[in-house]
Amino acid sequence: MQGLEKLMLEKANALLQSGEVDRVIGWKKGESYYDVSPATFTKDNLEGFVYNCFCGANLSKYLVAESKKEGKMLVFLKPCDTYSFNQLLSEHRIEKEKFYVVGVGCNGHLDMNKVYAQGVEGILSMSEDENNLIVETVYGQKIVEKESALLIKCLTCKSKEFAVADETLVVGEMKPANPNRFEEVEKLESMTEAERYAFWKEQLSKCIRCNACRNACPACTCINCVFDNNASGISAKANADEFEEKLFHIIRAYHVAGRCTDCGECSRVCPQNIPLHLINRKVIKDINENYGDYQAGAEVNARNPLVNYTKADVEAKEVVEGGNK
Amino acid sequence: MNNDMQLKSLIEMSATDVRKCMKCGKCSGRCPAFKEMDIKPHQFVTLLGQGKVEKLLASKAIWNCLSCLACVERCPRGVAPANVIEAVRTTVARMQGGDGITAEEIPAEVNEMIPQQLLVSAFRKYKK
Amino acid sequence: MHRIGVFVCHCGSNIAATVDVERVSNALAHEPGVVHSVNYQYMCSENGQQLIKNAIKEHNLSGIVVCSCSPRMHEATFRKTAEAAGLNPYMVEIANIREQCSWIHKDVEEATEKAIVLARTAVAKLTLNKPLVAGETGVTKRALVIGGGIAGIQAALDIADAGYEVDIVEKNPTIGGRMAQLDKTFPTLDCSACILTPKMVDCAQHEKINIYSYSEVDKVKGFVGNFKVTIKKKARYVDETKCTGCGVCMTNCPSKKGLNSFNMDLNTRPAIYIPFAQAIPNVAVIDPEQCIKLKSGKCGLCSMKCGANAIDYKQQDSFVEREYGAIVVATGFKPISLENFNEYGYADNKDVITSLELERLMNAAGPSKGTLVRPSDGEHPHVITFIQCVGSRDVSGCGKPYCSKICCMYTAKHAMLIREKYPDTQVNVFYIDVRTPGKNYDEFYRRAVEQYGVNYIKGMVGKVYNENGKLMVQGSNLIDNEQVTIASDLVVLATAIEPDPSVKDLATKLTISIDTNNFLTEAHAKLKPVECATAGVYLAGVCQGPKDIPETVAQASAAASKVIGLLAKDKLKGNPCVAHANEMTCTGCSQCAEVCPYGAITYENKEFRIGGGKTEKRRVASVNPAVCQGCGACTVTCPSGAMDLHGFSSAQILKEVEAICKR
Amino acid sequence: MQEIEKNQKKPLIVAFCCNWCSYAGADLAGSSRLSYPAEVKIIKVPCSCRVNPIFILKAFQRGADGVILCGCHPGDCHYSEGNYRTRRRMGLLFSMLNYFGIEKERTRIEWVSAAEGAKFSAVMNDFAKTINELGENRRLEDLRCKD
Amino acid sequence: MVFSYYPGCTLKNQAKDLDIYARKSAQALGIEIKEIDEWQCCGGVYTSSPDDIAPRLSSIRILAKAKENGGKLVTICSACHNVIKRVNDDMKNNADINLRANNFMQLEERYNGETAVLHYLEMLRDEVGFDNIKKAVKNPINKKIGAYYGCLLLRPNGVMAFDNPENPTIIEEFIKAIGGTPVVYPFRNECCGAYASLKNKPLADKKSSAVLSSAKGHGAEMVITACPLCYYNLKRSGEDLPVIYFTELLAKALGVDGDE
Repeated sequence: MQGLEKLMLEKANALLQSGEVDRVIGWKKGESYYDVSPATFTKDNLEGFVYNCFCGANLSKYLVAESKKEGKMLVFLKPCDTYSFNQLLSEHRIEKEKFYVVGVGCNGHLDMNKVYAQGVEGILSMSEDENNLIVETVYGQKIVEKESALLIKCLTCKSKEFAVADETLVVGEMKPANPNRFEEVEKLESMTEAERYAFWKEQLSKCIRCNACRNACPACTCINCVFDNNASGISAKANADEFEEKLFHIIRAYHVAGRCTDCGECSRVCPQNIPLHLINRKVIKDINENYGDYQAGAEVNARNPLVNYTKADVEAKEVVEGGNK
Repeated sequence: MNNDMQLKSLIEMSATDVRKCMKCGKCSGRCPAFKEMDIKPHQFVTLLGQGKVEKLLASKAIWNCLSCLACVERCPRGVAPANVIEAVRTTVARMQGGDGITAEEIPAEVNEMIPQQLLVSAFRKYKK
Repeated sequence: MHRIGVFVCHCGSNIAATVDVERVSNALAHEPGVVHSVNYQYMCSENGQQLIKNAIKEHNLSGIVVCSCSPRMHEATFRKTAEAAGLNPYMVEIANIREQCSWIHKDVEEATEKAIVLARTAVAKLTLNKPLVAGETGVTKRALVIGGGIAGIQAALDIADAGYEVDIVEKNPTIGGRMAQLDKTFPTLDCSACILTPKMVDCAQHEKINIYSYSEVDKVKGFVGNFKVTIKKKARYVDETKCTGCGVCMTNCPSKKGLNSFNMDLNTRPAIYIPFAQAIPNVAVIDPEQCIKLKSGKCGLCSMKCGANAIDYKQQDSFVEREYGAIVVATGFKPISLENFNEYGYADNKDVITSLELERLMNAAGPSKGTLVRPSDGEHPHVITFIQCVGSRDVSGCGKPYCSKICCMYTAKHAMLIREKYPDTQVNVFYIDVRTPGKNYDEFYRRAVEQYGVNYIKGMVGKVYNENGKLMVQGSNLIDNEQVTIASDLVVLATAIEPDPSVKDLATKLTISIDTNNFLTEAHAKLKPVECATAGVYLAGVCQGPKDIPETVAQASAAASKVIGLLAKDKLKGNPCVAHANEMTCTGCSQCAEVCPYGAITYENKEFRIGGGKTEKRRVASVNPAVCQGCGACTVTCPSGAMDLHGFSSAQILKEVEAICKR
Repeated sequence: MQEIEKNQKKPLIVAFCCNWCSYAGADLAGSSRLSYPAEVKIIKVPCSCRVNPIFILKAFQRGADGVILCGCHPGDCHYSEGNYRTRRRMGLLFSMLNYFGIEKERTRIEWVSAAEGAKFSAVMNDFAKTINELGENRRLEDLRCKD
Repeated sequence: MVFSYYPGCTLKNQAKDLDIYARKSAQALGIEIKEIDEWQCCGGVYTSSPDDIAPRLSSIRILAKAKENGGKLVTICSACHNVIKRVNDDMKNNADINLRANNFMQLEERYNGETAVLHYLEMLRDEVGFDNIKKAVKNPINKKIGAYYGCLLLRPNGVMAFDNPENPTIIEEFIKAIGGTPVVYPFRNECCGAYASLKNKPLADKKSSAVLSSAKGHGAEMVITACPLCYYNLKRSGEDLPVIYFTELLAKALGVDGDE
């Protein structure tokens, strides 16, 4: 990873120096190794630039705001992030001319909670090699296998292709994507209605309506979200009760249907660990099975299956019965 | 069984909607045993519609209907006259002494060619 | 502050018998926002409307709810009433307590409760209504008539005579339609050609009428007053402007095996042909399936012999786009296929024919030059048996559930004509019922029996089979309670008719609806028999339902008068219930434009103030209200809720949902 | 009908009908006196494609036991293609609702033309019967927003 | 290809030929027809009365067995085919009959009409293909042959779905495949007199001779049938036109009619 970080830093420096770009968006080091957050850098200030196994955040959404600014920006996108970038292009939320896209290789990023869960305490410092995270603790060195602490979204990685990139920086071979990302959805589908209901009731009752999912979602870029708009008839001033959460997640899933690239940010940022991605992924699976395979963001200006139709489309009943038990 | 109950049972056993009949007579126009029927196929439908149970049960045509279903096949209204005939026949056969055929009648009739199916079916059809 | 008036109609006893109207008006009086609530016997009557007008003025009402029949009946009436009293017509809501309540429920308690809920729902919606003003659009002063049969011809002539331009689109090489194939017409026995061909000639010569023969409607866009129609002119391989109709090509064509569809395939015709002597336009056409030149490249005889140099083997389909203010659909009918009726032996016996085939056999211009002969051997038939209701009134799935209406009369006509011309012929008619309502119709049928001695047998035929060269017709004689078998020489099937199959596609293009039998649906069975639910489209002839020539002509003239009335207007009021985008929340994502079927949504970059004296440019949607038809597809696609629909806003519908679900 | 009356609480059914076909079909059912249960309440929309999933969710939230959408037959839409869009949207929405455990019988789409009064009545009778057999929308009850 | 096979009582007695030649021909065509073990009577006649469950039970047993063994059941005797196919349709589409029959039978697995019931002729047409039969023919039957369908294969068409009930062609296609010339005559779907031959012989004779004279009148040299009852009635009608089971002719054409 260090090798890649070095290449990225060199690229950023070079492009800034040459005036090709005015700004850079990447990740910045915080208090500790795992405390990284998206940040912008300029020519004179590249301090704290980092790319390590905790840089799982999708930078695409930040570009909606950046696109409005003057000048050109260098953006580092992991394969899965590039789909979001394309989708935003399709929806006219960003302009391609404003960005220089460098695709960076990825072998999955880590969830610090999963590291803690392995009994890692009293952390002093960290480093990593290809397969392991090496943690120096007050109790001595601990080795955490990266495979064992991957983010949910990385466990079911959908693609290692760069949907868009002006150039790419990859060190070594990227591990292949997971072809079975619908497994968990299928498991839910095979349950009875009552079991599924119980599952979601339990999961969604954890929701505290913090809006983290909405704020992180690259498809949620409305100026004024319907949930904040009194005229919409569904705005939620406060959490009146449980249903509001269900309503929120159903409507949110519907609003991003056909536009969701399955980037998994919703689940990554959820403080309550609700598997929100399973809702969006169900819609993607239904679309694939009933209206033909479709990956949002794979191509710019591809027609979203929800604004498309064919005369031979199956009836709604068959969609319901085709997937769910 | 009184008349009403018998009528109800006949309607149920017929499993066909006699009110759909438009009295075109196509069933009787097609019937291959027409001349042997004292009550004609279209009349079975009409009589059931009118609730004339006694007249139906007194019919001799039930023993001459060939069950060829030609009347059912071409009815433009989706009515099944043969079902009505069979309902009447079954009802009669189920009554005391109502058998249309008895074992005693058979021996003289059997020749060496007669197929088993004919015997089985005839007894199923004509006897309790 | 809302000041809503509620008006509950008794509709005589139609509503009041099952709905306690008093209770409804009392209950509604207590609804928030309602300041006036009454009931009355007939709200749509002069007095009822006056009552509404007075109440609007007296109580200074901001909107009214009328609880009455379906809005499809009287919404327009009450909107006019409101407007007359100075209220915006879109501040009117109708609670449908007749069709959706009193007529389908028997229990007074239940019906009254439901009526109250429906009225409350209307009030709830009305609280969010906004006054709307309809835009105006111009009217293209030209009409399109689809189908060049007697219906299309009559409609076109009437419209053209009123001074408007008319285009006729006919899919066949000539106009004339089914009527051109008939020999005589009932109930007066006029020669069909004698009364039809002068009208065809009138069409050809009328300066306001333009005929697109051998053409089809390809695409239809636009709306009432402003239709844009693409017409496909099929390649006929003959230059219409040059062909003189001399017929030399026909006599010289070596390919003569193609079936003559004008003669119901009873004989053949050359690959290049003019359908019949009086065809309009009198121009030849090449059947590409039969033409040796088009199929193999060899031949070219017609081109060599054509003095006018009109043959063009390279001709392609071409397209023209024309604008129209109104459209008349007159696509006519065809006899049904008899594949499900093999008990009549049509497939196996040449001498079992349909009535339309008989028309050609009896026609002087037909394949037998008007001499009635058996198709099998050319002999004169001595016993002819007609079978009525072949495929009509059939709910078994083999035929059509409806009565084809014309068969009783034309069978009587055929029977009569045959007895008249060949008195030695025995004519039998198997019938279920003889249906002859109409002026001089029953008299006509009785003449067949009384004057001409036609043998009518009440009963249906079970089987027709060939025995030693005779057609044995076995059927019921219900009057005698007998089964009869009539040895016949010719059997004629009064075959059911159905709408021309082209109507299905056309209905989709015109967005008009068809019923389960593929007949086009009129706007109202009794009161709007020639209009469609889609404004500006009118119906004439059998495409709307079975009818004979007098009825068809009457309906065609009726459709024409509707078209003339429409074209006489300079401006049409549009529908104000159209979509609109909220620029403040629109993100410019373009999803709405992708679902708009009319292309009514465009995007522009606009400057917006974003506070602190700054502005930003944003891409936002805007709707062209003249083009938008108000379907609402965009409103659902819009993720940000920026797109909404006047008259059916999301907030209004949600309010209705809440009102219904309030327990 | 009798069965329905056995239940203490009558089910509540919201039917969204497009103006051009299904609403006219409902009118025809009315003028032909073809009855269907009073718990069916109709909301008129210009086209089935005007029905936002939010409307359906709101209905359930407010206590509806079944929601049915009626539109023109595919190919016959007054706006050419609205019902095709409805078919996709609702296919995905209904599937998602069922994925959350809401009984699939509670949501339905039917195509009813202006000429199909008998079908309209039959569909509503059947849907009401289904919803009645299913009983109250208990699965969503504790999720309801009580006013 | 393996099919469950239901011969029925008559094919074990009076109509042995129908059965034997069917087996030989199937073997020659590379199809395995496996007789259902411990089969019982099909019920003899179908009862159109929905209140009567008992006559349907034996057919259901046959169908349920076939379901266990691949789900495709082949029959030959027209009567058995008619009864079994119609009972199967009841089990598929009549919820009431289905419920009562299943409750009564207590099968290990409920039977809901899953088995596909094929007539031997349908098997030849749809599974083997008449083209393939044509190729397998060794001794073409060079004769004018009338197909006699009778009633039970064709009617009621809504359930039997065997062929166009007023203009069937499957046996004609079969005749062509084995090298014969089909003779289409109007009485090929008229009744032979059926059960009347027990009670009202003159009626049965009249109907049978009408069929045969119609065939003869249209030039047939022989008539083939799939039904033992029709065969019986036609044979004794007194007309001098040969009546043969279709399987016998098939075996002849395939050259497998001799004793091995």
